[in-house]
Amino acid sequence: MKIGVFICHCGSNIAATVDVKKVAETAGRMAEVVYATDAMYACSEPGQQAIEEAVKKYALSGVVVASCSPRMHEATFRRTVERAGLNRYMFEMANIREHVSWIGRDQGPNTVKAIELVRMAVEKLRLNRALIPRKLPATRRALVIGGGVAGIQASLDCAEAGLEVVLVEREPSIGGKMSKLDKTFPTVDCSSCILGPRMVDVAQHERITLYAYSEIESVSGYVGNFEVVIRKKAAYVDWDKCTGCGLCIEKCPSKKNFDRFNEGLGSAAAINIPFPQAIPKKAVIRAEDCRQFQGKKCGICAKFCPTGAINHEQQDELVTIQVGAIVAATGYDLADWTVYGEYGAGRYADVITSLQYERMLSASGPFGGHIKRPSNGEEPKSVVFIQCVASRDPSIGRPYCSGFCCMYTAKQAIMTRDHIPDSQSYVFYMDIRSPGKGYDEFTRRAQEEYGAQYVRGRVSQVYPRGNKLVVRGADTLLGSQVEVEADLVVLAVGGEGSREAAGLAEKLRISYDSFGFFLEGHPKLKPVETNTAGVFLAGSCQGLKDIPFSVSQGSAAAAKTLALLSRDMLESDPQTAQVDIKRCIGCGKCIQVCPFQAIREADLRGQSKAEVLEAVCQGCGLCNATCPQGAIQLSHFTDNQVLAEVEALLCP
Amino acid sequence: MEHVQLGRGDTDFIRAVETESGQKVSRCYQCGNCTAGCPMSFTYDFTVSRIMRLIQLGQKNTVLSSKAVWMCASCESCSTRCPNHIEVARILDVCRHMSRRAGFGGARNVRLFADAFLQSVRWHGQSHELGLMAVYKLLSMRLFDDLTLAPDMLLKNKLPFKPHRIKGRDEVAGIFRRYAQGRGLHGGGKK
Amino acid sequence: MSAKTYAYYSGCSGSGTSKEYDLSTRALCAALGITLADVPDWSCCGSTPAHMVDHALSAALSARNLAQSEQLGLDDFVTPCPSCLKNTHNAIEQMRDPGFRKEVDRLTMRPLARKHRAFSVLQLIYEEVTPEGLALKIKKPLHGLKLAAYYGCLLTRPGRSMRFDDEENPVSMDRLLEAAGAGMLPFPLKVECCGGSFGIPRGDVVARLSGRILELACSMGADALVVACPLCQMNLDLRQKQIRSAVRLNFHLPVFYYTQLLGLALGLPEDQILLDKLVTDPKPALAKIEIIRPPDVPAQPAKEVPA
Amino acid sequence: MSVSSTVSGAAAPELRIVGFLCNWCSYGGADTAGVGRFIQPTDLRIIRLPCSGRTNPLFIAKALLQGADGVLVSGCHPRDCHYAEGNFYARRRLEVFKQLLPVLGVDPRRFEYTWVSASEGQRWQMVVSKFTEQIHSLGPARRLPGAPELEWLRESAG
Amino acid sequence: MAVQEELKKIILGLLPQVDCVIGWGPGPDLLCASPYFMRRPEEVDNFLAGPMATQNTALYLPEYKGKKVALVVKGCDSRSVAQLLAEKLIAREEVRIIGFPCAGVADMGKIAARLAPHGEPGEAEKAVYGEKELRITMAGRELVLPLAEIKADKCLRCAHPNAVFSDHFAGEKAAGNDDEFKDLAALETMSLEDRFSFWEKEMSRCVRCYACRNACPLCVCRDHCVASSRDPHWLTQADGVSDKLLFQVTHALHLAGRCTGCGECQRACPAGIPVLLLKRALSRAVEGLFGHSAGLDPETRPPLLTFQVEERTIKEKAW
Repeated sequence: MKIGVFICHCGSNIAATVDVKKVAETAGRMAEVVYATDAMYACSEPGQQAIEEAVKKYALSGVVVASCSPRMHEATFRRTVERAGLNRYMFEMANIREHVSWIGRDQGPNTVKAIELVRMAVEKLRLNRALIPRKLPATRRALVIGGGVAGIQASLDCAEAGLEVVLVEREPSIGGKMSKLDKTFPTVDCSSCILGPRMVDVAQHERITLYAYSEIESVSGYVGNFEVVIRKKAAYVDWDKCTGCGLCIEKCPSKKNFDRFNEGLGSAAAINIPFPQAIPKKAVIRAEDCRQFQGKKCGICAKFCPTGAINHEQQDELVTIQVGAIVAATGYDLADWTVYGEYGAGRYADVITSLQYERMLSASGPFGGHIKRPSNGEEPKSVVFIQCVASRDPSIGRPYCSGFCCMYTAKQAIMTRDHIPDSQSYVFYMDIRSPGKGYDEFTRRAQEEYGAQYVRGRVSQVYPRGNKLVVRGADTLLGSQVEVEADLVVLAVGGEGSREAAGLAEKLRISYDSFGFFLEGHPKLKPVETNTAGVFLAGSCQGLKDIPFSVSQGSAAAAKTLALLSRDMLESDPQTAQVDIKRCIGCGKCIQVCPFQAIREADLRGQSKAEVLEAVCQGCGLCNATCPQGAIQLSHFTDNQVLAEVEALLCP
Repeated sequence: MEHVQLGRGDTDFIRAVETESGQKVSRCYQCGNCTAGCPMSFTYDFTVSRIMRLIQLGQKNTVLSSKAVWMCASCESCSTRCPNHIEVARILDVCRHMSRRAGFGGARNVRLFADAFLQSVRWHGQSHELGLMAVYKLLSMRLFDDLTLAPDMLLKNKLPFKPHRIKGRDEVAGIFRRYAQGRGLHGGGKK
Repeated sequence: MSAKTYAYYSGCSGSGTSKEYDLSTRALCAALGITLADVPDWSCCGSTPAHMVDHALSAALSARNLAQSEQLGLDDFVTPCPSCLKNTHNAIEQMRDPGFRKEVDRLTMRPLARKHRAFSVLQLIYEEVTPEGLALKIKKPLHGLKLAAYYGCLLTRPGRSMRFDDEENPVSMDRLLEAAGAGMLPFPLKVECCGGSFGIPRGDVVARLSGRILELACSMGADALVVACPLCQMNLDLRQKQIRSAVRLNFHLPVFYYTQLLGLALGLPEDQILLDKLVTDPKPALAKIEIIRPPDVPAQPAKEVPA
Repeated sequence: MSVSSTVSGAAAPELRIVGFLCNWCSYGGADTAGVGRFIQPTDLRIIRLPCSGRTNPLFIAKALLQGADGVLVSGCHPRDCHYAEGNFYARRRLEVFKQLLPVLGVDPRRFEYTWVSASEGQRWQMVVSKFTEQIHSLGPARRLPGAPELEWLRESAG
Repeated sequence: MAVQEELKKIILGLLPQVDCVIGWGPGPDLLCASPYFMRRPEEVDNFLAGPMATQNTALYLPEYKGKKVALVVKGCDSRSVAQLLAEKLIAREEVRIIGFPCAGVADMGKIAARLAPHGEPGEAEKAVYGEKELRITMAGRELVLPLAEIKADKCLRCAHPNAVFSDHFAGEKAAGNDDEFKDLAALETMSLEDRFSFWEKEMSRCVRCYACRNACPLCVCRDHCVASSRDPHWLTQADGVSDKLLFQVTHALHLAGRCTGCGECQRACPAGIPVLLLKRALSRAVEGLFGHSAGLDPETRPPLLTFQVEERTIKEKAW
């Protein structure tokens, strides 16, 4: 092997505390090194050109660059050596900036350390092998999970670009949280007026197949070739026949049920269409509310249905589809605010959540757009908003800022004065977080034009006195306790990942955090990708977001999906596990531990052997560390390559 | 209040409060929940959250000479509702210990009552309410407060005239003695 | 029900201002089959003043009582008084820190040998007897009586340390009294502070804080308050007259210990529950108890209670 | 005496500390520490692995029996593994391995494993500083016959 | 011996159903048996069971994969079988297990030491294992060795003298002892420094014959051992203690959570190196951390091939 070594000065970033020349000089004497030099900026265009020229001039078969972190520029230099005609894996990096020059002040030890890191890289490179990505065909169809605004956007963008899209929504209608909102900030335009047309587009698009009231049963396969089983939950209504006329709802005798869409304000019939603009506009029977299913004689809906769509015998149905990429857009749920005993833990009717307030404000909501106290139906004159409920509260395990509550609270304070001109709103806040176009101005308007009284401090207790609620808080700017008698208290409850997110993440094999949010591939550079190839994220399932941000992410995830499926064949990362068939004794330990089910048992002339599904293998190397005889090796990180690095340090 | 020189805060004081209370004061983000729920706030010169802020800035003298640290009733509202799980009441306790050790007056009557109470325990092993009241009244010169209660209490036979003296009162007195002796050696809480 | 014996610590007020609490607790426990053994020659826990002065001193005073309880060979230490409970509890918790324990041992010169647990008599009855078990033993149900249970600030808070009932909305006393037939009001100020030990040095504080509690209970139509803390009882009952004049409101609200009312419902005699020790006259409230007689039992002659 | 002392003069002689870091979290954490210029002792040499689950305890055994004075393994925090489960397996295997060391006569403090995320630059600085201090307090490890000596670097550093 | 005869009956009954029955038969000398493979009824006559039946019959099982075999097992042998089953290295339907109460096997080293003044074990003219003692006639003299004094160490601490599971069982179940890891405790009375020197000295005798590995019933790599492979290349061929000890650590780590403590590695070592100790250390660690003892349940997943999200027993370093 002929190795070339390039030691980067990185201007003075490295050269100030590492004797770069000496490192290069020493590297020149290392095994199989035929050329070693230093470079001012190895990653600059002349720097890369110099590497390319050296490869050709000295007929190098491998290159070591000692510069910054491989997490920074490994990809850059791999492309460089590839341009020079080498396989991109015939390249190693020694990190002498982040791990040497930036963390040590003395040139002496720094230089020794740099030399050793270069030696380790050289020793590893000597064992590197050319790796060639495998090509695999891809299904040009995308699955979008979740029909909120992010999922709708992703579906429409993909479909517009010519991709087949399957959209799965667990609720009877798409629309998500946005469909429950009355107005949107900071423009105060009507939520359903701007979302409605998009929902209709989904329903009418020839390339979008919508499975509403459905869930993901299982996911198998890998990027380009996922196989997904969808469970269509029994609606007990034949949707092909249902016209959405609503006669059944009118006639249903079981009317006093929990109204999910209206967040428990008002009540719903056992057979229901959640809201007038629902897509699809089809009825669903909730078995737990239906008299027929409770063993009572009923069947009134069936009797009145003009199309004979009611079917109490309907069963869940499983549908299997093939897709090439998956966008998860499962949104969020409100955190459990009933843990707050000091706010009544749900015991006081006039303490409600912000989402309930949205339904109250909505003209299509249970109160017809009138603000009323749930306890007695009176119009409240004094409304207290408490922000940061289940947000920024480590004591209940919700340390993060939910991000959108400051803005929707300002909107709700504005709407309150709009609905009830002689009302007074009080907003208890800790900080106002309003970094968005027109956002801060909006919170000012709430105060200046709509007279909302903002009080800087948390609320310690809410309790009833007479038919009022006493709210005891602090005004920390004033340095005093404050008390206000409220008719209605609205809690700006923060969000958390959808309660079903963890289960879905397990099926998709993507990571999630303790709050139920999916983990993106990189917090800055891969915000809509995951570490499972072919699975992308959009909207609040990755972390809480407002509408414009969710829509942007929907488009971003669509762009990623389109880029992935723009080719007929996909390349897979060749840094995967490889089985040495001769050495494998078929003990199956690797199969047991593989987190991705990327290894299976295969029969080789009557003997059982491990077989790696290269497209599924993510290259973690757990199997490699598990196999006692080392018959399964992770390419580019084989035992011998790691041992070479260890020995480079310990043995001359 | 004097203007505060930010760079001149007493960091030893911050550290001492943290070690003796076992709490991390930098966790306080000034939401004001402690203040909001504090039943004694109306008697304070600084609200609880301001005391926390003063500690964060190392304002030792202001904190230790404040009325607030003496008027806290240890009701635990602040600790219970602190979103950051800070045992605020314990921090106030610790400040009171420091205030006493450093010889700040604090709320005189509160301090005198505590002294009288402990004196009673020291003498008898148990607290003797009537004797305690007498001592407190002498110390505080508030001879006629609560006199209206006496008839009720006497009528209901709730105030034994003679203190109950336990057998182990020497042992209890020993605890106080060793405490007084060792006071220079330890900080009252965790070392 | 467990046949266990518990080390019982009545606390100083039990032999003075809250004699009725101590006696009714003992009588109630006996009637419910709970065996209490007095901690021999116990001393004061130091109450709030001790931990206002120093945590190690406070813990040492409690540790001495735990050491005394070891003479009984018992690990479970119960007390009716929340303030004593809090100090004992804190002592046990803080002594998990070896440095702190060493200092306490230096003060007491009696290192503890056993692993102690401390809890309130209320917790004991609630968890061991349970409201269901209690209901079976009720002889004179408290039907017709509308009560507000007031727990005080120390009994359940903070929840992460006291580990009993709900820290914001405790229900144990409510459930027990309901089992005894009383009607319980959803009293929102269950855990608000009454002013505690500030009664003597700062009567104004108590007037304001206890006043708010009395006022709300009255406005909700309570016949009486029920408490589990000697200090609360003293502030709310003994000082009620002072409070009335301070807040210029005219309420007469008897303040019972829950043990007295449960004792009454179990049919315990007056000399065991000592209702006459209450300063605010309880008779108008007690008169509201509707006597529902089983049809086949002839009515008892009224007026048994000696005046 | 190691070479670094001859180069740097005053500082304590460097000891041989090997780090096995997962690419996604801890290696990133070490990078973050570098970007933040969090000064650290220079003894540690980092080997980059994809995942802490790739760490065969035998890499550590090999290092410790053949001349390393200390070995540090660091991965993603439990639940945050890039590969979902790798660090869970690593935790068990590394803990079991650590308990073997005293039986071999190797001070178990010569090997530690921990979790550092890509954002925890300061934590990384703290871990490296404390671990290096720990190894220095234990001094150079005894070498077995057949294990290489450390004089060789003198030549290369010239 | 009644048990031996009962076992023979069971073996005879099973022979028609299986390809082979593995037990023990006459060995190289009178004191020690050899593994014995019975296929025909007449071979059953020479079957032996008792203190001389030291070898672990499970060693041969993986080779018989695909065939039906019956195995006579001591308690320790049965644990190896259970472990092989737990790892799905053999199929349950292919093995029949014949258990019996094991009273412990003899340690040839201990016997040799007792006989040393009189001669070599091979020179024994007659040897009879009784209930409590071994009677050896050598050079015309009868020597009586109490069994308790010549029993293998592993038998003195054996918790499972009976097969942990079996299809057939001969005789009455025997009582076991508690294993308190006293052997490790003894090692641990030494300082760390001395332990290091101890291994240095012990391993210097190693001749790299790999008899330890070959005797291990759970060493499933067999012909593919990393000790002799170039890719991966873990060990050099250099004759240094460090490579020799690294091999022992390798073997021990490969067995972590799997080793049943049958002790065949140590028995097989011609240099008398206490190689079992390292495996015992790992067994103790695994037992302490995960409450797992290998080879007790054919259904349990080995603890290092699984995990828990919260490991309550692992106390991580607090930095």
